[in-house]
Amino acid sequence: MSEDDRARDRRRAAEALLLVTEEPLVPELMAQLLEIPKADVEQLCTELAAEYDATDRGFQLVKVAGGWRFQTHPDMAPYVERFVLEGQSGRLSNAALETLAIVAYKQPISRAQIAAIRGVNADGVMRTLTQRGYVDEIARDPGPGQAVLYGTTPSFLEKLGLNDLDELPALGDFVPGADVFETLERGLRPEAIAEEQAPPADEAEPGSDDTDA
Amino acid sequence: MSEDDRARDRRRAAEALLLVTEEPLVPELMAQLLEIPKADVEQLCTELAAEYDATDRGFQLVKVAGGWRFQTHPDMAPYVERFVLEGQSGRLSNAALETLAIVAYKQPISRAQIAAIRGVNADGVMRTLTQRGYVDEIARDPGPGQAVLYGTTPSFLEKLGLNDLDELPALGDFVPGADVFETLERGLRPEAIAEEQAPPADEAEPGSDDTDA
Amino acid sequence: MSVAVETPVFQGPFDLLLHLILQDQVDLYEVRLSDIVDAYLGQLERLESMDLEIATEFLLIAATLIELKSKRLLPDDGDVDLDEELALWEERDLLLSRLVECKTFKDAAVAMAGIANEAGRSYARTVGVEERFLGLLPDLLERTTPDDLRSAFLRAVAPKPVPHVDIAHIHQIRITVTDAVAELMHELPGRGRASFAELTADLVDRIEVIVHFLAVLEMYKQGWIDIEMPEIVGGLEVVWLGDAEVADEDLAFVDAYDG
Repeated sequence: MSEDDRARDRRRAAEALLLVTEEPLVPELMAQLLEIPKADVEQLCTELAAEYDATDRGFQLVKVAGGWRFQTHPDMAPYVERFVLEGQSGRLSNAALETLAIVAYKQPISRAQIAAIRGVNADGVMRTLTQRGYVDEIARDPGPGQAVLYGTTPSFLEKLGLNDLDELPALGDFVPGADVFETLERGLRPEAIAEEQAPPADEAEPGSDDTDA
Repeated sequence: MSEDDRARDRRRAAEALLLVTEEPLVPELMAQLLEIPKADVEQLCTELAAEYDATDRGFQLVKVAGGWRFQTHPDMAPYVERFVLEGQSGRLSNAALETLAIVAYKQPISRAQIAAIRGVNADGVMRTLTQRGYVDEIARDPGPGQAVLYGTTPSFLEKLGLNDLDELPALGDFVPGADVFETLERGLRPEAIAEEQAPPADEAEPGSDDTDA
Repeated sequence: MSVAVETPVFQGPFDLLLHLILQDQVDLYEVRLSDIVDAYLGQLERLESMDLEIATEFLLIAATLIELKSKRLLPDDGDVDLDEELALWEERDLLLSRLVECKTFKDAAVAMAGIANEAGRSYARTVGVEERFLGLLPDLLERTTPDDLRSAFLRAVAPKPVPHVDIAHIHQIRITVTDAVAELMHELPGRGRASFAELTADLVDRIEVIVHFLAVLEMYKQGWIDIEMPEIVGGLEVVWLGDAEVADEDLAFVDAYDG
């Protein structure tokens, strides 16, 4: 068998495996099944993805949560949504999203810490997120209380279509600008009465970015 | 939009739909979703199938049971077999086990009721359990919706080493929350048959329904 | 100053504070309790299903604001304790940093929702293997015992720690502080005096009682009633002061009270 034939066979085998996997197919398993080095798996999949892209397929091969999977092309969403009914059921409430953001950026984190940031008890929301499989217990606080510490799961990455947590935008990007600081500060100052209106200063010079501690 | 663009769009939409369909996609439905005549669907799919063939893909588009679906190329069967044998964890996920337990203790039960108890859509898990032969449709809700009701199979009992459902471990004095009972009751009580009692009595029938505090 | 009570999202104390402070550019100390209550009630009517968490959040907001505002109402006796003053500033700094942190995550959540929405336009293939391979699948129940199944069931139906309290009926509450004042103005002249417990005896919802309590405070402030507490740990007695002819129009400003 020529080298070309072997390459073609590997490509075909990869396509077959990707077709039947129910979860993103991790490179380790693919490497083992195809009997090639892991690095070659990455190259093979990257090439396949590019090929589907170049030939305008209605599906894509993408790396999500550490593995490769077939998914429909976002352009085709209107057609697929008509067909797949579950589209909207996966929506999260604002409270859930905010809590999820806190967990995503501050993991590992305890419920008490989350509650301290949100200002309200987070137990109900955390339960929803756990049931949905977006967060999970990932450790125990070594301190006296041994509080359960939470983190995000691979399902969370899948939900966001991300391969890795690194792909989340930096938290520093969201730290409010000086204008917001000032408005907030003024709002909390008893003697600051209406005499002075907040000038809507223009776009945020990023304030201090030390809130991602 | 040129005729070519429209044709390309239809092809892409067809690929997207075929990628996510669980059952072979019947031409009638495809025609409706793509807004083209049924005859065009057949032509489109035939062309697509030929294209995959010509480009040596590891998957095929085939017509099965009156509908079209993607499946792995027969040449790639050895790889898929190894994937099935080596790739799976060999253990039910927690979500699947919980769903199976709900069916076991509360049968006959509809998907909607299961989803209401678990708080998440149970369709994917139910499909797995059905495929594995652990649960099956056992009846229809006599109410207006005619919902399919599920129960466990003889093979399930066998796997667990039980002769009869009576041998399931007693739930003891555990009393499920009132919300669970309400869910079950509401689901099984389409206005028409208000008398209908919930699932076959089990040891857990609560003495008190006052657990919602 | 008019505060828009239209709060598109009502998510908790910081949310509300942020909203009022940022969007309406309102001094926290001028936030009117009646607006909070009205916004809350309005929100309840809009929500399709209520969450106990939101209800508790409201109580927390109300309590916080009442505390802040009551501090402000207390007579200023001139000699301010420096420690107290410092503590107050510290408290403010703390609140400020929490507001900033809260806003940071709120914005991060919005960005995340955008990412999730974009990702939601793609649907993963989860069809699995074809039937001809199913026979090869290992038996997933091999290591599962009947007791595992029992535990799984108990786990699945365990009363959810968020108590499922049916508060659907709150949707029907349409009472505002003004309504409550109007009601009490109708009720009290005939009675002369009544305990707060009596006045609220037929109210079903705690929130209605809260609204009535706010109404009593308002009426006290307006000088229409007196409030007595015969026993230290007893209930409140509300005494009508008899200046009976307060026309309905006069009530229009009640909602705008800045107490």
